[in-house]
Amino acid sequence: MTNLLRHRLFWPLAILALLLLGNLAFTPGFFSIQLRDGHLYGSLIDILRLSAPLVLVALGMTVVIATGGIDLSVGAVVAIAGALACLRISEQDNQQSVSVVLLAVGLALLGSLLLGLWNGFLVAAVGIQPIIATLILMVAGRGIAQLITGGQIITITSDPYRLIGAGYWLTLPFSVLIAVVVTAIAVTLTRRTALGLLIEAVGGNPRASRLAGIRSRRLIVSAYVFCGLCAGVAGLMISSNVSSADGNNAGLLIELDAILAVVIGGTALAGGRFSIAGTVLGAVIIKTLDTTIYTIGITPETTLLFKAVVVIVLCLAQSPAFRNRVFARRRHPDPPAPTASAPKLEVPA
Amino acid sequence: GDSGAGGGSDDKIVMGFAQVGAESGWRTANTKSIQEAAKAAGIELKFSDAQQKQENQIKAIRSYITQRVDVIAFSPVVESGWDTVLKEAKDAGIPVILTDRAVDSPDTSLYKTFIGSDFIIEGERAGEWLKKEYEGKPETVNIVELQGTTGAAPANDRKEGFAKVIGTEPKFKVIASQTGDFTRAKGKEVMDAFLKAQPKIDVLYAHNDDMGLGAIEAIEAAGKKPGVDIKIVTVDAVKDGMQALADGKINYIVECSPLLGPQLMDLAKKVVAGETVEQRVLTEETTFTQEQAKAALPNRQY
Amino acid sequence: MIDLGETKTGTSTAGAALPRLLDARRRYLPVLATLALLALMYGLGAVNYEGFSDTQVLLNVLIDNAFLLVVAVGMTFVILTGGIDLSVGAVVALTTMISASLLEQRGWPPGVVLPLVLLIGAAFGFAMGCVIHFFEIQPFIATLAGMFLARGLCYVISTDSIPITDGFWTTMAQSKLRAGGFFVSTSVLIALVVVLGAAYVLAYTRLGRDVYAVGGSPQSALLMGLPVGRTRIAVYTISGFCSALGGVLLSFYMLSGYGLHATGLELDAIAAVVIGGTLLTGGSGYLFGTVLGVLVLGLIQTIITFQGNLSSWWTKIVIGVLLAAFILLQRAVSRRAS
Amino acid sequence: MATGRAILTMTDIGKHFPGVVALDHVDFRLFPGEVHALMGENGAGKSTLIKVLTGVYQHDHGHMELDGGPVAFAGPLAAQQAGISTVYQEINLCTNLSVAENMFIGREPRRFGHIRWSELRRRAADRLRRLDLDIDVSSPLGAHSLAIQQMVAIARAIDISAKVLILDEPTSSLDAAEVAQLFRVMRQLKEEGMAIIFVTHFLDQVYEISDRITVLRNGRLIGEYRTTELSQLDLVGKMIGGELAVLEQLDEQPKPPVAAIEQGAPVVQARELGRNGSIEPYHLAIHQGEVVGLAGLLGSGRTEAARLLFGADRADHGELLVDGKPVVLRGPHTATAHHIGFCSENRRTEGLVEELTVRENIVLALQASRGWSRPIPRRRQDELVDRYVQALRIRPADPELPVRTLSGGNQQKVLLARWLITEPRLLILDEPTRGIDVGAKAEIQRLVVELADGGMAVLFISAELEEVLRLSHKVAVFRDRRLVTELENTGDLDADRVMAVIAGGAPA
Ligand SMILES: Nc1ncnc2c1ncn2[C@@H]1O[C@H](COP(=O)(O)OP(=O)(O)OP(=O)(O)O)[C@@H](O)[C@H]1O
Ligand SMILES: Nc1ncnc2c1ncn2[C@@H]1O[C@H](COP(=O)(O)OP(=O)(O)OP(=O)(O)O)[C@@H](O)[C@H]1O
Ligand SMILES: [Mg+2]
Ligand SMILES: [Mg+2]
Repeated sequence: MTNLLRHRLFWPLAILALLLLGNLAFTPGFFSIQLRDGHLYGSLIDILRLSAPLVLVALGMTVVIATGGIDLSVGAVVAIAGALACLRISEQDNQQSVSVVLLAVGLALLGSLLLGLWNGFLVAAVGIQPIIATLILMVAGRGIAQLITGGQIITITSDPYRLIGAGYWLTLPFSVLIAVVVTAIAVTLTRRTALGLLIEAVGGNPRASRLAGIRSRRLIVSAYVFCGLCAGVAGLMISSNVSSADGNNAGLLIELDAILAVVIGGTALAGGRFSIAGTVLGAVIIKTLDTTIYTIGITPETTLLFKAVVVIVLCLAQSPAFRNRVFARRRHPDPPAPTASAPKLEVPA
Repeated sequence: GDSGAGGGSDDKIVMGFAQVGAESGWRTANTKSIQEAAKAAGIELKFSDAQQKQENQIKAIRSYITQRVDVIAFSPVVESGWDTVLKEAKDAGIPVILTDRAVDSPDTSLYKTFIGSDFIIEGERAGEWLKKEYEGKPETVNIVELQGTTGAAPANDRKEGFAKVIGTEPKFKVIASQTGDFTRAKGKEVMDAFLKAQPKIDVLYAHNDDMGLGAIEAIEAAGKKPGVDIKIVTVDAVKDGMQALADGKINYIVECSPLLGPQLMDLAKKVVAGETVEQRVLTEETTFTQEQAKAALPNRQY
Repeated sequence: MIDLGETKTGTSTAGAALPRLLDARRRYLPVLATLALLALMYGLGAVNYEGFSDTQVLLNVLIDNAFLLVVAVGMTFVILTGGIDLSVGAVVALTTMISASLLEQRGWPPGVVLPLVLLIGAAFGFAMGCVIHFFEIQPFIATLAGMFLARGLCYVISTDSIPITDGFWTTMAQSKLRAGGFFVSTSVLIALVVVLGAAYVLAYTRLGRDVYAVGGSPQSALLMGLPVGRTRIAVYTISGFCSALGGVLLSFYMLSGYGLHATGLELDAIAAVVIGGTLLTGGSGYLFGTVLGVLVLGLIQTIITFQGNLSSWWTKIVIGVLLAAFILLQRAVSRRAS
Repeated sequence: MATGRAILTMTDIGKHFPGVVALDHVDFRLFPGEVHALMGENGAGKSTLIKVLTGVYQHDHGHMELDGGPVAFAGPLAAQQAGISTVYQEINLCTNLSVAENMFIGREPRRFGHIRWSELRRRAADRLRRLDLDIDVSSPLGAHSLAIQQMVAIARAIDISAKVLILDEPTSSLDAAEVAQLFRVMRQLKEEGMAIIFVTHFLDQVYEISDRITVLRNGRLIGEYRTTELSQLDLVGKMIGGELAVLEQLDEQPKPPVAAIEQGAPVVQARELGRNGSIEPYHLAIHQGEVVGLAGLLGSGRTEAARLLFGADRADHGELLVDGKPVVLRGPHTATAHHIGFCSENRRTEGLVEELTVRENIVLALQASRGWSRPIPRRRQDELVDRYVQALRIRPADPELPVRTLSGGNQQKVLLARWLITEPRLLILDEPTRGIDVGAKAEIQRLVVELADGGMAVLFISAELEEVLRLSHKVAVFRDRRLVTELENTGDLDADRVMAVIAGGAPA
């Protein structure tokens, strides 16, 4: 039992369960899943489908954060990828052609890759602080996306393209399948090869890693490239979901959600140890929270308050320091008085 | 008096225009209309984009004052908080024209005129259509509302106007109302949830076409027919929205026209020439039913 | 082998003098480079745009960014300890909102409202500092929750914007300090006083030095017997206070309270601090750098308005490009010199 | 000497960490005017006891009295205010601040709250000069070598006028001269009635300075003894609970003459290798099977010279040859590709990744040289790690613990293990035995000899001259950031002669 309680993912899972149960109280059919038109249909499926793009962006963000960086430009990359693909498709006569869509997707992914490379270059080769290096693309990228769409919404009617974000395959939302596959790739790459270890070392202590002979520059660049690609795929999903590219609003503020997901998942923003499972869980929690807000009828004016409360509760529940302070007080009537100067910093021997 | 027309006043009129941003296709069409109209009218346009920030708009206006343009026009991000900078403009003798949205300053001498739509009226029109549509049917009508960005003026006003009208009949019930941030993606996301949580939805009122279009996707995914199973009324009348209206997926659109460029340039010329103009100029706007949409669609520009 | 043989420890005093000089230069180098580049940018603007060289343009940059400057000062404290404060923009908005609603809807006197909102801001920061310190919650998350909370509170007060017509506020907003045909607003004066005060605190008081120590290494600071907890909580309190003061300045500037005021301000403030050469990991940076950072952002904005023919998207792209150019040059200059 | 009432008593102190009992019913007492040595193997619980005393950790049970009154400190600040001044084992100063500030932060000279900087710098320079250290006090601390940082930490601690002074391995990277200087100051403080707790792994130092010894083993108290009544052999016996004989053996081993080893091309050769402002161009050749020692004073440039060989710093002068062919080191990764290893003196900032486990830290360099795509199979990792956990006696012997929870000495062993498993052709060891207990130190020295016999070239840097002499075939002497001479380690080379060269006497 205590082992279970101490598991990293216990508290996030508990919160998720709580949120879902809360929904059930308001909407009796919340857990029901039906088969409709050959695909699964229900709130839980919705949550998964909505989480898919966020999961992707957060995955990329996890890797970047693990190297000790941060990527603010993911929202812009999301917008650019969607815009590139939709523009390309809208220019073709036959929008239903699979090859047209594949080409457009390839183009968008190539674009995202280059954007990731640019970020990586600024951070690793030039040595600019990640937050400011990616801020550049965050600002300019949004402009580029609008430039591509001409500030309008590009609407397309392409069933193959629709599949990415709104379609179903084997009764499951295709976007969820993509997210699962990318997650599996990320897990394999980081845990089956030595990439995970090297990334954690670089994020944990860059100087020591350099002296251990790790080529951290390449590693960091790859992390940003991966993040760019993930954001690109997410951008395709988001634009495909509504069959249109919105350079202005696609992926707006997704960087905050992604970072939040990473942190809820137990990865420290300072870099080092990371948890992919935690991140996925974090993303699902955030989207569940959104859905909860819509379903239980929180008014838009109080939405943010509700979010704030959930985030605070979530963090406090996860914080060992909080639990120690609260529970310790119960157990020992006379604790070694914790005062302002008694933080439990980890102090090496 | 507008005596101080400094700078390059010899031939061309110089107009400083401080746009809100480019947050939507509607806004982009608005910008384009103004730019094109300026060119056509032979007015030199200094344009700046505030990226949805009032601070930036104020900065831009202040910079136009130091650049001594002949006339300043801008679409206020919000109604409040313009007095200081407008007073500076007045002191510098530069006339100001408001477009698209009003400011709430009690001192109306701060600006010459205001041209634009009235969001409250738009909301009212949507409500009136609904009333007519359900005339004589006594059973309750369950309405869900997709609001614009929380706190944004069009969202506040369209909500208010709509509520005022339908509030007169108790059979209309807004059973869920949530922000969709004026975007398709959010519109779809929220509608998805509404469809699961609400057993019976009769009408969707969306504060703009884009959210309505997103919601249509959600409704279709739920196996329902938009426009039939759920009636949809939206505001804006952008091309995609008109198409959906023509296709019968939307039932009614209240127009909010972004094309106020030509009107604006006319006013600017008059103002600079010292002619008196009306304090409030409404843009020419209408509403669309399915038939009207089919007729209007071929020459819809935005 | 020539042997001077006068040292025991391996360093001669003469040998230490040169490095000392170089060292001092090296330490201020990034800031100096930023200053030089800023001047260069201004020069380019003056050459390219008519009326740009007008001193009032520079003063306008200050007028328009006084509130950002104050907020960035608070952010500098936080970042110097290695933290981050995402709530500043929301606290600014909340301050304008509370001020407006108390003044206009409740009719409270400004003499009460002003101290009250400053107190609320400081208390808000204090609370976040406590959560961060006692419960060991990452600053990013704690202040993100703070951001949601503050914005949420704004909407609870009202989703509309509330105009402020109070006499004191309008006087503050519209009174100008003139000198030789030029003017600045009172906000600029307040902001400069804040900057000077904060610079003094950082350089000449124990709190200031503790901020640097905690940023350098919280563990070491703790083991050196420094009041780590108190310092941490203090910086968030300062940041909260500065945000509230920034909010007051913004409400002077806008004469309104609105829940959507100052959206994204936190990023501007962070960007200003980091462009000014402060390390996000903490422990290194100067307040003067932050002032330069704010000026850089303001000047970029000014150039954009003077350019005057950029479409909305080109505006963004150009901002990005200018920012990139600036940072790359800054980097190149300081690298070349060290 | 210790008479009258104890100034500090700790009774029945217990402290456990998850899975480890670090202190198990330990008693400790300290009298005014004595130097009390706290002895024990790596991981015995010395540092933990100190941290419990100063409030860094809260003890599980037990009781502490300072000056007759019960105390329990909430943190180091409280302990400092109560008159306990401490130098912790890992140097805990802020490298981003200036030397002067590090000495006075928290108690800066002030007037009406205004810090008086010039006064502060003056005082700092003054205090350091008393320790015979003449450095620019306004330079950032991080620009200085570890040894200098250690001196600064000591200077800070002894300047706080306290009742109790705690020094946790203050001498681990100091040279004889600095140690002598430190002892002089300690004696003076003792005269003034201060009580001093002193932790070290150098037995000679214990016998030179201490009045009383407390021995810990595995978190348990073994006993408290008067130094004069406990022989060195007995002390070692009590610490490790057995006999130790490796040390003596090693001394006896005859070394093959340099000429015999230096045949053929050197493995690595530095030709006029130098770097502006840090080390003047130097020549050095290291052959297969050869151990080259570097000797010099604090800050003489040994570390700097070694870093150039590894590409940790970029050389801007001269060239480096590996197997007679010139190579350009573009960074440590090129060096590891040429089978050069470098174990840094600064294990905390340049060595370990504290969050990672012992196993991950050990395999890190090997993995880095193999590249990310060829992970070391888990079984092989466990094998390698187990071998070195055994060989170096890393305690606790659980490779899955985060390395940060290990004691200082054990962390050092982990760092060493990282490089040993890469089996490099040239291994550069910068202060590899820092903070390592007698037993393990002998083990490590034995390993170095073994590896050299097996054909590895070793560059050995240590503040302990005896150690250098015991191991190396050749000693390169540095002074003022310059290689002044190379000495062949034949039978007649002894510490005194090297010292003479270091101090600038006639080259031998
Ligand atoms: N923060 C911690 N978390 C878990 N275990 C710890 C922690 N600090 C110390 N330990 C364990 O406590 C034991 C005692 O460690 P301590 O640092 O006191 O040893 P030490 O006697 O100082 O050794 P050394 O001579 O190597 O410095 C070790 O087994 C160590 O692994
Ligand atoms: N007296 C000094 N004044 C200023 N800087 C010094 C002094 N001594 C050393 N340093 C700096 O310390 C750094 C390390 O010197 P280095 O490590 O080469 O010395 P070392 O011979 O290894 O001695 P140590 O025993 O201190 O490690 C160098 O960067 C040098 O600039
Ligand atoms: Mg220890
Ligand atoms: Mg050294």
